[in-house]
Amino acid sequence: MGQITLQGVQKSFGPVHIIKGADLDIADGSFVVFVGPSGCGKTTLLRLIAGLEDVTGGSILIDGKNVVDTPPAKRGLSMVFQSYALYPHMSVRGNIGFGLKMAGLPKDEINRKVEAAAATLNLTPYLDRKPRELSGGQRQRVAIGRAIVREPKGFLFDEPLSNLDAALRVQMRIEVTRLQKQLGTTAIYVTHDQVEAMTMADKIVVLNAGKIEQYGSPLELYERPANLFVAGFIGSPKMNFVTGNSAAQQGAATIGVRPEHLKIERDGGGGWQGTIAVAEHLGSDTFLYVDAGPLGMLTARYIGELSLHAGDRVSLVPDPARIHRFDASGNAIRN
Amino acid sequence: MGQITLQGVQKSFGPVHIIKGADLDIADGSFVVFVGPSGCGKTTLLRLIAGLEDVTGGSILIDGKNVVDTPPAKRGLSMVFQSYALYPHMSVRGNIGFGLKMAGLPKDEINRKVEAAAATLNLTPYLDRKPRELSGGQRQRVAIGRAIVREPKGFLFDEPLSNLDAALRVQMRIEVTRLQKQLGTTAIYVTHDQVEAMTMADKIVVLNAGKIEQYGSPLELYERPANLFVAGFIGSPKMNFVTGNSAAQQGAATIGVRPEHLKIERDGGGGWQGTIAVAEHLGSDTFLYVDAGPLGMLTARYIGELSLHAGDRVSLVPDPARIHRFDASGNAIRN
Amino acid sequence: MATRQTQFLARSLLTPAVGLLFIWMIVPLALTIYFSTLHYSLLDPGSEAFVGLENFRYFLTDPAFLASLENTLVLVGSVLALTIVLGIPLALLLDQPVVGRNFVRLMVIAPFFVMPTVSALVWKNLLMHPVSGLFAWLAKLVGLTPVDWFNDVPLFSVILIVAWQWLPFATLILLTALQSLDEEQKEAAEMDGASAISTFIYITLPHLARPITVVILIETIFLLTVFAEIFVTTGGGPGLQTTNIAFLIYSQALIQFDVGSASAGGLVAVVIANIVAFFLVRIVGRNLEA
Amino acid sequence: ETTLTIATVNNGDMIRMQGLTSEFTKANPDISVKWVTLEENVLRQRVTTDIATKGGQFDVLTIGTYEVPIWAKKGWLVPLANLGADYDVADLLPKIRDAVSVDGKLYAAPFYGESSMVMYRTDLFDKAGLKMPEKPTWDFVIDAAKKLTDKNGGVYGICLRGKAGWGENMAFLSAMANSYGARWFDEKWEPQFNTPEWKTTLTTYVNLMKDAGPPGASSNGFNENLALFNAGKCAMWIDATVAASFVTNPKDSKVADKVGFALAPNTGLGKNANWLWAWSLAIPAGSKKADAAEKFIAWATSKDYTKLVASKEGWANVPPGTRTSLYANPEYLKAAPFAKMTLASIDAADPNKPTVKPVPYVGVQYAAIPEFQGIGTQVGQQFSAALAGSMTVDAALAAAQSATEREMKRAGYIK
Amino acid sequence: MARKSTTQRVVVSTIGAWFFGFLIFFPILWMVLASFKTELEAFAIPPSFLFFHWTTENYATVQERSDYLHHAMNSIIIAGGSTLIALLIAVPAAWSMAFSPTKRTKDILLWMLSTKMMPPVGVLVPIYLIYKTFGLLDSRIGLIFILCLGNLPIVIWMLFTYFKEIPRDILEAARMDGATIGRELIYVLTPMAIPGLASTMLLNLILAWNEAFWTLNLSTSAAAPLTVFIASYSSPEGLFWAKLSAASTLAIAPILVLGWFSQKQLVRGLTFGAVK
Ligand SMILES: Nc1ncnc2c1ncn2[C@@H]1O[C@H](COP(=O)(O)OP(=O)(O)OP(=O)(O)O)[C@@H](O)[C@H]1O
Ligand SMILES: Nc1ncnc2c1ncn2[C@@H]1O[C@H](COP(=O)(O)OP(=O)(O)OP(=O)(O)O)[C@@H](O)[C@H]1O
Ligand SMILES: [Mg+2]
Ligand SMILES: [Mg+2]
Repeated sequence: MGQITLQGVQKSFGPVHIIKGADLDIADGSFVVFVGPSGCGKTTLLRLIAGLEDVTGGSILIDGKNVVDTPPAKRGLSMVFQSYALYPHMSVRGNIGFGLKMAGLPKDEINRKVEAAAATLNLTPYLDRKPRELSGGQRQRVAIGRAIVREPKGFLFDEPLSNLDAALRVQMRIEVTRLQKQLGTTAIYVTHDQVEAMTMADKIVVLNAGKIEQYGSPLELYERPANLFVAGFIGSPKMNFVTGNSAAQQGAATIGVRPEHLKIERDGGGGWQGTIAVAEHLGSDTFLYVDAGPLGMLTARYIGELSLHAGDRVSLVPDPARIHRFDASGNAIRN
Repeated sequence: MGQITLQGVQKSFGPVHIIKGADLDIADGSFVVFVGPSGCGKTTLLRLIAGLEDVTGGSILIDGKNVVDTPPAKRGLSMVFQSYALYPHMSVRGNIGFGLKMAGLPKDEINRKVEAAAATLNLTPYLDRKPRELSGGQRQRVAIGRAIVREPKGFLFDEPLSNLDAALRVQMRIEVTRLQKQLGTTAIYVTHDQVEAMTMADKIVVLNAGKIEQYGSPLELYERPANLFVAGFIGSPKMNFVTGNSAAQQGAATIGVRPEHLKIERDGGGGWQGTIAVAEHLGSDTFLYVDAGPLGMLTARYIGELSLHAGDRVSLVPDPARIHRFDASGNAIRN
Repeated sequence: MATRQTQFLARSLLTPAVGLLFIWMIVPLALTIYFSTLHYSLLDPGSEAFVGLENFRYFLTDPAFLASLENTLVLVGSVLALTIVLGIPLALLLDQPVVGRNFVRLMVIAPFFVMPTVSALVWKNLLMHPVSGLFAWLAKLVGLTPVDWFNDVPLFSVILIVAWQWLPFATLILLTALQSLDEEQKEAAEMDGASAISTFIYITLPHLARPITVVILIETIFLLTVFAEIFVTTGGGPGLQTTNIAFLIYSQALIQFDVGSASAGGLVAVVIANIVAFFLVRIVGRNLEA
Repeated sequence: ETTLTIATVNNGDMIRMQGLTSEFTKANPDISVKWVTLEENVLRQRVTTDIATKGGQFDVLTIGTYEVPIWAKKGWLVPLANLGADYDVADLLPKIRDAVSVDGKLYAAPFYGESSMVMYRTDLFDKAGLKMPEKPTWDFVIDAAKKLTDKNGGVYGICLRGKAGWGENMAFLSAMANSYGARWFDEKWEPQFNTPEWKTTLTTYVNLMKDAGPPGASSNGFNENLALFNAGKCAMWIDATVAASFVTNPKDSKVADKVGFALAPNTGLGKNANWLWAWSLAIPAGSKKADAAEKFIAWATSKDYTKLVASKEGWANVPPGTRTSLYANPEYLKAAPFAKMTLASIDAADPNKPTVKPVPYVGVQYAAIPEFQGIGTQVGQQFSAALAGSMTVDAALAAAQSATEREMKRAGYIK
Repeated sequence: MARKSTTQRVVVSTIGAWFFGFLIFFPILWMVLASFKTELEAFAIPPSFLFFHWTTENYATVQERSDYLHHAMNSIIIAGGSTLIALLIAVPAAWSMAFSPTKRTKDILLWMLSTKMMPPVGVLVPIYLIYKTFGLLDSRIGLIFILCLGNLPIVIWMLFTYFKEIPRDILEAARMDGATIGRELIYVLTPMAIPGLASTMLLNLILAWNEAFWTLNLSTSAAAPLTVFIASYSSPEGLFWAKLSAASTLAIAPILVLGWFSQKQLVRGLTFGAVK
């Protein structure tokens, strides 16, 4: 149960093509994360899989069965909406338990399950409140609770942790993964958080403007991005791209080096010279935004505190083993 | 213009005390970030400052004038709502331009400003859409646009970037800061993102259950957390806390070491011994969750790829200069 | 956006309503069309004869027809304007925190509870009568000559009564619609520096656009057939000043029990109502979409 | 058991009858009675629809003198031949009996009858030193009305119907026109509003009301005038004779003991402005309960019923205007000061010869043809406009004439 | 979530609301007062407001003359029944048009309304004949049927507007939770649309309650509702204002009670906090 396949799925809103032919094979029980820029079609794709929208073309298979004509309620998926979409007239308890009630579970079992879910989500004190009396993060957790309390074939999560604080987010991240593994449920998860994407995913789908740019494991994407877009999108801060001479030397139209693979040396060394434009001190890390003249702005990341400041001159030395090469059309050049 | 002071501000919803006496002094033109766990009262505090809720007690001063009886429209602040609160019947253009229209600006000037803001926010193609035709992130950007297009005394941002992808988020972060500095506008900014908090803030307010735990610059909070709560809340992954013997040796009830200040050595060295329970490989970083027996779970962070896996035994050596000490009541012990 | 399944389901859920209304429309309509071509007096059954369009010619060439058409439009237009213009502020007022709100609301809705004939009688005799009405007494109390309502301003008087009856309808629909206005939108507008009036114009009013449309269309349908109020107060007079289409059909056809011309008149009224509705929809109809 | 459904108008006398039904059912235990009491216009519409479509909803109908001849000719009514030995048809007032008979057969039993007369305030007349003659002329009435008018004091010389409607202002105006020698139609059914008689009538009426009438007259009907008169606002009121019992009832009237009565005015041409009307009970053809229905009708319009009412409610409240014997009853004459004048008024109206000049129709204040209701309403509207001053008398008459011609042509009376 | 309103504001709006409420209500109050006066007093000038001889004589007369309870019961059954059936048909139809609109939705809506454009007088005879044929004259079912159909377009229209304001996401969430359409309507849509449903129900109940053409023409006595009751009190010969007032007061009493209760369903901000 829970194998999801997309075959040439397309979606347009009137004249606007939002999803331009998506092919994807999600193994039963795996955890797939969708990432991509805002507005690229992640939510739309999720809604297509859920059955809340009709595909304009292509087919969606769940466990080998084409479900494009199956209503959402019959697809056996549960979903966390990006907009929460809580039932305003029901208490937190009612919201979380609604799906179970619909499935016809006995009252006390519903209660038991709801309370267990609420405990996991730190929602126990709010069980009898209405959504309008909750904070943003609490609402979001109710939306999560509603999805996880059932035991569906698949979870669809649309940015479920975006309104939670770091500590809770880590905790929820672990809870969701644990639950997913334990139930063996297939999960599709949309997030903007790089850490979430990298840590939770078995596989990541990188979407861009309605097209799937790459589908692979997190490390694959980090280490072997298929093209400029993926290279730039995965990793934060963003990979530095350099064209021109330095790239040509490597036999590429563009080369990319991640900020963490730039060694920072006080001025005078080899590598790329530049002036620090901004230095961000996070405590654990220091980000330097270096104006490297003709090369443009370069970002470098240093682990720990580095007492360099705007205006200082530095030289950045790329780790030769970590240089990514791209051809003129933006595709990666593999040796 | 734009100096905001809170004096003993309190707020209850019926019998529930949400804000329990907040004192705060926000200098004109500074950028203050509110952080705290979900449901701690950040939004409520923002709404109190905005004038959308009445204080239960205390006073709020803007430029020295008590404004508790001033209606929101007269306080000269602009706000990004956590729930966006876009005008559903207006186009993106209308939404962003509404404040300017209210201020009586001429049409072409409004258009100019709106288009400039939309360009900044990558919203230009959507200017004539209605909110319901936008993706989550696009809606959020419209909400930001609405706030920044005016030139208010102060900005109030409630998790304005939570639905944006990393790249856009970095870009927006820079834009917002640039704008704020350029206009010299005071800004209060709620976020759950540690990077945002650390990089954008002049000062950070750490809220917990309606109380201000600490108010200081980002590095101050990172390096000299006032208590266990702040120590645990600031920094990701979370600081490791160790009690018992190791703490007593340092003359403290609890000691804390951040994951990035634990040196990872193959088994056999000094420090704390343990078995890796989970190893998260982000590419740029590796997080190790180490089961250190009586010390509990410890988190360590390694910069770059480290080929250690679950089950491997490691030893973690804390950087002695980076150990935080806390007394029994949780307050930091300063030497 | 809907999917095919929901669309299919939606169609099937719509079917009973559409089907019933279709039958409800088509059967009487067919009969009416049939009768409209007959000479058919209820007082002379058995004498039915096909007369073609004679009934229509007769109805349309009535000198009272144009006057009553005008009166109908004036009546509908004025009552619509009055109920909307007064209904909106009233709905807003009732939406405020008011001590004893339930009671006030009930008072405002109450006129709708009273049967049209009764309210017309009450207004005509207890309130507006120039000799023994309360208004006349009040006018004399402050030294004014009492208005001779049904003599000097007969149509206006009828409009006043009808508007009073329909004001609750508009108010209640608008009040209910106000309930679904998101508080945060108003807050956002306030943060944007909008005054109460601007908030009303730019946030509340657009939100009310659709309910206002509904009020206009539904009221129009009822107002086109206002009859009892006229019959009770003025009997369509003086002259033709308060004769509207509905009264004309009634007086020419039902008092006379001429089914043929009643049917023709009815069909003419349907055409007029459709024309009115067509223009209304041109004006306000886009609020119905999306 | 037979259940009779009786449709009736909601006038006081009918309601009283409804209250006394138990007496009837006591005497006829196999019959029960259901009442449908409706306001006049609704009743007419309701009953007509039912009888014309043979709906069969009613067993006894209350109809007026207007409907009886029309419906009887259509064969919609059962002739009342078995009212019983002691019913005494001959005792019915001849004018009334004529009005509910067709070709000598009784098609409805009159329940109460009325004409019109002048009711006036004796106190005001005395004060002004005027004396109302028994048979006043219009000249006297007009003159008196002007003299008695005191607009500041809230007293108006005369109150007359003005509200548009064939049973409202047209009832009065037709009767008044008759006394001025006018008629609705000539022998060839040509409408007569272009004649000088009508012009005089309407001019007189409008001028009189302008000088001596209350404000708002154009929307005053019977009830409004009754209220005004009872409140002491009118010095004279010309209207239905049944009003007499109301204006002399101290419970309803402030002026109960100051009312005098006179015949409706005339102009010396031989006709008074008296109309004639009777609410009567009839049985629709096809009723399966005709026998029981006739029994009921016989009971309700009998002399015994009159006695029954008298014994329960007093003589003043018995249904007036149907039986000669009532007007010979000294008890009644004592209790009802208006009795004599009522009888005289009824006698003065002749539905078969209502006008000075000959006419092709029967009916005093109406023409008993089906088209009259519609025509009457339209003409009534024109005349109320003349009264309201929104139209000249000439224009109103011209409009009335053309409207009537139009209708009569359509109905095939004239080419 | 809103700010607490200042006392001053409450006072101002309270005074305003009561003033206008009273103004609008006055004719009815005047009517109710008249029902406790004698016929003569009802017409007296100067009018008496409170200090007149209060009497319940009119009510006694009314009760004696007609079977109020019988008519009231018929009204409740007919108005209530037709409104409920109309709602049952209209809720799915309005749902369908609000949440699954097509290009023709607007046309269908207008067409529905156009079925109400036929003036009843024009179709009285055909309907009467049909009713006679099917034995529906003077039956409650017959009246329920005709009032239900008459009000159906209105009910659908009103519900349509209210449904339109409900965020579609929430219904979709119910669908994802495995709710069938029926349950989605019952558990999610209906509770959220309570204010709209309440006012729709109230308004249509009143329309049915006061509908005086069909009820008068198609009923005789067994099924006769309060409109028939009222029709026996307006404009007889003689003074009748006080009695008519009493009868009308009785006729609106049940619906007034209903109005009071449906009031409470008009609560604010039901969808607040549900979506962002
Ligand atoms: N109307 C209300 N009635 C009762 N409690 C409320 C109400 N509104 C908010 N609360 C409670 O107040 C607390 C603070 O809410 P607030 O929205 O300020 O939190 P927050 O810090 O913004 O959280 P988040 O990060 O999740 O948005 C929460 O626990 C919430 O449940
Ligand atoms: N009803 C609609 N009509 C037209 N365009 C739409 C509609 N709904 C969404 N879109 C457009 O489709 C695109 C994809 O939207 P979608 O919500 O799938 O984005 P997303 O990837 O989820 O973005 P985000 O991360 O911002 O939530 C967006 O550009 C959006 O503007
Ligand atoms: Mg999205
Ligand atoms: Mg919040």
